[in-house]
Amino acid sequence: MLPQSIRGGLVILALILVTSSVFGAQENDRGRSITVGSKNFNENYLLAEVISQLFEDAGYAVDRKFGMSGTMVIYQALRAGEVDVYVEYTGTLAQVILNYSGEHLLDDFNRLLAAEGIEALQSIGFNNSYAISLKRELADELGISTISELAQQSDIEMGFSIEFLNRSDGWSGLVKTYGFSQQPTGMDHGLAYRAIDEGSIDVTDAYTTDGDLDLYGLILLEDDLNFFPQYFALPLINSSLSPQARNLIAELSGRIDEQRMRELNGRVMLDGKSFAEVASEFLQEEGLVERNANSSNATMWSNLRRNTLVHLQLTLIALSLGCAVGLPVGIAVYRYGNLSRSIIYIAGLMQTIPSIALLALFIPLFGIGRTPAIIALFLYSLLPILRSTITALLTIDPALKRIAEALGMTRMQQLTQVLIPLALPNVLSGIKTAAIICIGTATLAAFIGAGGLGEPIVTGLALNDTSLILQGAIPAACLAILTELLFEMLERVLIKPHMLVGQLPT
Amino acid sequence: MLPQSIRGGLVILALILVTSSVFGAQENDRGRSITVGSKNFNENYLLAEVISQLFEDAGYAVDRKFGMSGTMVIYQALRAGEVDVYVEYTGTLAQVILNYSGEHLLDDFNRLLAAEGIEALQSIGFNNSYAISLKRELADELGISTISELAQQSDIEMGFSIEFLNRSDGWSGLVKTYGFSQQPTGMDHGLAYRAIDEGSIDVTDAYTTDGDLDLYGLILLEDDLNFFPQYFALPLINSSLSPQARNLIAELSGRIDEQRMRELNGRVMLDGKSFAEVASEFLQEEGLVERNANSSNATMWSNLRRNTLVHLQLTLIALSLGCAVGLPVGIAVYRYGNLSRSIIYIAGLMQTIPSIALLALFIPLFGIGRTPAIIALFLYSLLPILRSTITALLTIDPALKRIAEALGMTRMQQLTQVLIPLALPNVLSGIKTAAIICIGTATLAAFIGAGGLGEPIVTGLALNDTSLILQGAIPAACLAILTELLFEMLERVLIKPHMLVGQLPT
Amino acid sequence: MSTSCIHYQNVSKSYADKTILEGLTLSIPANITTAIVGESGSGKSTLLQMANGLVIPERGQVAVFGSTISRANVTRTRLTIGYSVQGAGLFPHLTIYDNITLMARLQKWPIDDIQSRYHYLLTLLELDKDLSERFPYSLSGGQQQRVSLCRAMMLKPPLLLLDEPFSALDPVTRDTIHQEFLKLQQAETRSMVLVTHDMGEAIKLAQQIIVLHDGKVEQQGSVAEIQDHPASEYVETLFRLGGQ
Amino acid sequence: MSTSCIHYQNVSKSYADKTILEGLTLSIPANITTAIVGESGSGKSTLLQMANGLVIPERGQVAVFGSTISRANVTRTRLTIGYSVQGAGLFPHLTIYDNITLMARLQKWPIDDIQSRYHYLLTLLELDKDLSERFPYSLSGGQQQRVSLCRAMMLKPPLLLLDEPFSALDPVTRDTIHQEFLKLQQAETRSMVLVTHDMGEAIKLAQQIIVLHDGKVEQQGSVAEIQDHPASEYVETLFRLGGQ
Ligand SMILES: Nc1ncnc2c1ncn2[C@@H]1O[C@H](COP(=O)(O)OP(=O)(O)OP(=O)(O)O)[C@@H](O)[C@H]1O
Ligand SMILES: Nc1ncnc2c1ncn2[C@@H]1O[C@H](COP(=O)(O)OP(=O)(O)OP(=O)(O)O)[C@@H](O)[C@H]1O
Ligand SMILES: [Mg+2]
Ligand SMILES: [Mg+2]
Repeated sequence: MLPQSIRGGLVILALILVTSSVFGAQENDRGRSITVGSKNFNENYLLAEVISQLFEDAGYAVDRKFGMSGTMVIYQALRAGEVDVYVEYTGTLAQVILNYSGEHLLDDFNRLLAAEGIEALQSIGFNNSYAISLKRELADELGISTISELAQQSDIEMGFSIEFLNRSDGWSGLVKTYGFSQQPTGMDHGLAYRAIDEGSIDVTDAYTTDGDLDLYGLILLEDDLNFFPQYFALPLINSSLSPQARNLIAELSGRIDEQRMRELNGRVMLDGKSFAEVASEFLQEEGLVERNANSSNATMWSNLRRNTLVHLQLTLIALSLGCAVGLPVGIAVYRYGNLSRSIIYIAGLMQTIPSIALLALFIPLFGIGRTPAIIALFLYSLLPILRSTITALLTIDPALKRIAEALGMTRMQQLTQVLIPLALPNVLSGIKTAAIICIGTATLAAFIGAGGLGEPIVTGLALNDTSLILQGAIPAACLAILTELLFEMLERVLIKPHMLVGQLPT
Repeated sequence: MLPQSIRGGLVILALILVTSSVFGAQENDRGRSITVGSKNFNENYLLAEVISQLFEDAGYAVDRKFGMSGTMVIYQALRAGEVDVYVEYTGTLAQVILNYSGEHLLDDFNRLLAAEGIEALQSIGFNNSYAISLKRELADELGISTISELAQQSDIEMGFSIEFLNRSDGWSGLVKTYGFSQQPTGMDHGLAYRAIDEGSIDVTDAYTTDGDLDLYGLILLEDDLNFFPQYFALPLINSSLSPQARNLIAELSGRIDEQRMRELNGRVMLDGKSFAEVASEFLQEEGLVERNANSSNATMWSNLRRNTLVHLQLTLIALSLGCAVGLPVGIAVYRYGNLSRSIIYIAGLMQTIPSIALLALFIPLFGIGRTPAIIALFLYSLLPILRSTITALLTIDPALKRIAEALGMTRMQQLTQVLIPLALPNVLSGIKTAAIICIGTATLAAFIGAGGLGEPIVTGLALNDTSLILQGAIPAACLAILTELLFEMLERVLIKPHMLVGQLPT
Repeated sequence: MSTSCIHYQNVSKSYADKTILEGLTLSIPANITTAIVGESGSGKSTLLQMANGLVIPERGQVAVFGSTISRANVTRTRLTIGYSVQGAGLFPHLTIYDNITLMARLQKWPIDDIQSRYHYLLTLLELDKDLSERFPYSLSGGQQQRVSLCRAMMLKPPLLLLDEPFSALDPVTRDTIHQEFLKLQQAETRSMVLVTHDMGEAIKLAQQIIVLHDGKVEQQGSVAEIQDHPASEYVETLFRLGGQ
Repeated sequence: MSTSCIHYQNVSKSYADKTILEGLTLSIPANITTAIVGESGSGKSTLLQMANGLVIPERGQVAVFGSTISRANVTRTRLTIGYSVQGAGLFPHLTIYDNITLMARLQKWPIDDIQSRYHYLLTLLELDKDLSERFPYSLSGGQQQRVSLCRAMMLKPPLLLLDEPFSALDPVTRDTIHQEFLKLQQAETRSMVLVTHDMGEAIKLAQQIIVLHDGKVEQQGSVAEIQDHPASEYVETLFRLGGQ
């Protein structure tokens, strides 16, 4: 697998850039359409997918804006109406968004949110807060089930995540509330479970809905002094949402307790299922949608279709532009020689700008979304088309060029009747190369919210979800092969077979 | 400028990926060579550059591994001997690295570090810790200069960064120590200064060495109860470093106080100077290196040369491989027709894999550094070469092919004497396109620590330092134009002018 | 000389160090057939290509039907000139039908006119209708040459420049076509310049003969004049060895 | 017939629906010059190209100097055959010198041998030494044709297949070269097959003549035989119209 740091970098890049599509102007007002947002961690992805499928089942068109980074980003998107609904946690809502320290009462929240045009709905049920976990056997052995009891144990090795150690609602508060005297070690959260498994520590911090608690045979101690703040999951919605839409979301209220959420998270983390699959399973198990064996597949296929169409659209428009500019400019360079040679240099320069940098540089000029993506792709397709056109024209048998002149053809007629048909094989070869480069580079367009097959790839890289990566990579590869075949057909139509043979038929 | 989120994404991607070059096996044992590391924020970059230039002035070859993300990453690199020296902060050293809560005494640190083969040197002088800042006029008006005095003020608007609000050594601790009663608002650190400037808040958190305090006319309040932990900057070195090297670094001990560091940071942040420039200015001002007007330029030029050479090397090797494989395979496909046509499809597939993904996918196979970069570039260069070779061979006048046969040439002779020379113009055009694509894509190689002109681009994107970006982009563009010119010369040598003319001379 | 179809006024042409034609002044009369004969490499093809602007003389001017060839009028002028190139030079990507009718179609001739002219030409040049849809590479040398001639004659140009048009034909086919051409000359007046190495052909088809030698016009005159009073030993040898 | 340089055994060749040759059996004697004459498009070039494996017959076999042509030996066989193609077919990227000497250099001839053979051939074919460094595009039609002939003769092949080698030459040059070829025939025995439309040339250079008509051999015999006893009306017409 990838070293952690690189994977991390890709994750963050992907999420942030995908996120940024929020800022792009996007038309989502087609009929009954709804935009569901999610934060960039598994549980939130899964809940957003559940809501999305619920809406899709009710006939809505759903625009998924998943994986936004940071509470403020997604909250602002909700305020701006770019997201219609997402799942927030009461603790975060109170501290980060509302800067409110009172009790977590829905009505109080809604009073504060009203001015923003936002509404919080009934909690989904579970409380995803910090917790203290240890092996079930150890708990049984020591006979403890609450944190207070743990604080009495002297011979206990504690290992906590750095974050937990540093937060005031983490270790320091815990010490004050429960009077711990043990010295904990700091370690990476991911490593802590393994450390517990190996026996090098006995106790660590956890979230109440961690999907892998069961895997490691861990139980959570009761927070008997109610120290940990509450993080109940609740949907935040745009106040303008229709009653039907609210009712749909309200179907979820109280449906998922910690145990159930742990189990659902586990299906994703441990069983390697996709969010779409688990969401669909959940909705069926709860009887919220018709049992339909293909529903998750259907979502996948519809995503696939949409992504592929967008990808095709990006590529086709860019390639058409590339041809529309590259071919005439190539012809002009051929005709007027060194005068316009600098054009090739410029096209070459464009090619040296790394695609990410180019896309990034375009943002101040063209914003985010399809336009800059298409412009970038167009620039990349230009050079192969331009150059192959020029060379192909230059290498045409000069005797034939002279005859075309001698017959009294105008320059335009020479071009259309003789030069272009004779240059066609080599020009097509350049366009083919440009097309394949476009298909490849278009996957990067997802970074600036242009969609396409890069979307699952980018998300897949972010979540380290190979099946998601393949959902982008395989269709992209198929597109490439299809393009080859298409061009072969085009060649067969446009070019007489004897013009393109290794050996003449004898 | 770029939207914050994208810029942030690029910064993080760049830094993390550049960082990862630490993991790559790199030979840095050429004579007196030293590797200087830095973390990914301005001050640390600047100090690392100061140390680098100090070494270079003393005749060392310096390998800069700048912009590593995260303390653990750079510390591990130091332990592994992949970095010889970097600047750490006592607070971080104690809490994050050593998990040590005693007093910050150099001897204590070194006792703990000894086992790791690491040594901490004397502090550079300044303490970069949290501080509370407000406008000088306001402070004068209220007549306060300590935090205790601030806590007495009731009519004060406080806005703190989210991180500060959440850290135990931030707001919560401050409240406990000083007994604040005011309610602060959370906001982005970058926005807080502007908010103060506009008067919407009065007080915010700051670092004692922030370069833009002066710009906003802010002063720092004295931490009279010594609440904030100390973050003195000190060089951490590999114990195996030679006495001369230690002495060089020791030159810095106590040289920079908070005021001086603020001012140096300001030169980078406010005056838009490069790290190299400011470092060189500083060393000259301190008389640590000979006054030399060109020294910063010299560094820039030597970096430029090195990066350009690496870039050229990557491109040349990849392109040579591309030719070495593409040309014979192209010939084989031409000869054996549909049998090997699938090879084009495969080459096309390679092209559809986004370059970042390809580079990332290569890490488990080929590790990090030049090898995977070259392989990726090679794969990208393959398609244009392959395809142009095939088409060029197919479009040769069949009459000439028959005559070559009729003369009794062997297949090899037909190739070398007739087919290749006649296909050359179009093949060269494909190789040219491949070369330009290589030069462009090679800038991405910096992401996996392969160096080249992508290095300043990536770092520049990360630091939002346009001059740095241009230090990569301009030479890359020049390389592209040079390549064009080179190929034109090559064409002139290899191809008779009458084989490549729009119009025959009459 | 009443009217001339091509008039060369003090024309010079050289390649690198080698002079091909120097200060040549020459009028080719209109409405008759003129044969240009002479040594291989003496500049016959060059002379023809000056008339349709493919070769531009370094000095001097060339006028076709009285108007001097310039960049501005060359394309228009070429439409009035049928040119059959030495070595056929058919467009490899076009069928025989398309090769022959290309210019007529570009000139937007009515399809019926194109068809009838096309079939007339095929018959005239003894070509099989089966060739229509084939491509040039599949034709024999003599067939290609005749297709090239059809292409030159398609637009019924008032001036025909034919560069060794029958060299690849067997005597029987060649004779048949000769007869047709003679009939054609009687039916319609047309200017024709014919480069040939076949002295018999020159005598049979042409009314005037120009003998080119060493970059100069060695002799110009009617067939009888040249046969009866060869101006030099070269002219005499040429016709003797040419079997006439 | 003592030895034959080419033997066609029951050879058939057709393109699509059109049969060019059917069940043709024919021996071309070695060590003499044989002329193949006949209508344009009758299959003369096809016949020549079967001898060097460029055209592969659907049925039947072709043997050169007694050994049947197969994929395995075709490249070797071709080295013993000098082939001059109808329409020159020079390599555009090579100079005249390189075009002519290419195969000798590939065969690693000593440079002195190459040089002397090269200059001998230039003289033989009345070509100027100045052409050496020029490229084919800059040569006149007749010059290109002669260069092609030089290339065919470079390796001193025991068998020469010449497809209308002199068609683009003026009578004077042609006659000079004819004389040289006749001298050559007396100096060294060599098998030569000559496709020509010039009956005078056939009679002058060849000892045997083959008349091809309608995909069949109309007559094969010595020059005298054919002139005195034409087997059919076609043969008679051919020679009459060919001026002989
Ligand atoms: N690829 C092909 N497809 C169809 N017909 C072909 C093809 N190649 C040759 N032919 C036909 O085969 C016949 C014989 O061609 P060939 O070139 O041998 O004639 P030739 O006797 O050399 O004629 P010429 O004197 O005109 O050179 C011609 O009628 C020609 O049209
Ligand atoms: N581009 C060129 N560079 C140098 N010499 C050239 C060029 N083009 C033509 N020539 C020379 O000009 C001369 C005249 O050529 P041209 O083709 O007019 O001869 P021609 O009389 O038609 O000969 P042929 O009967 O062989 O066709 C030839 O000697 C040829 O070598
Ligand atoms: Mg000529
Ligand atoms: Mg032939």
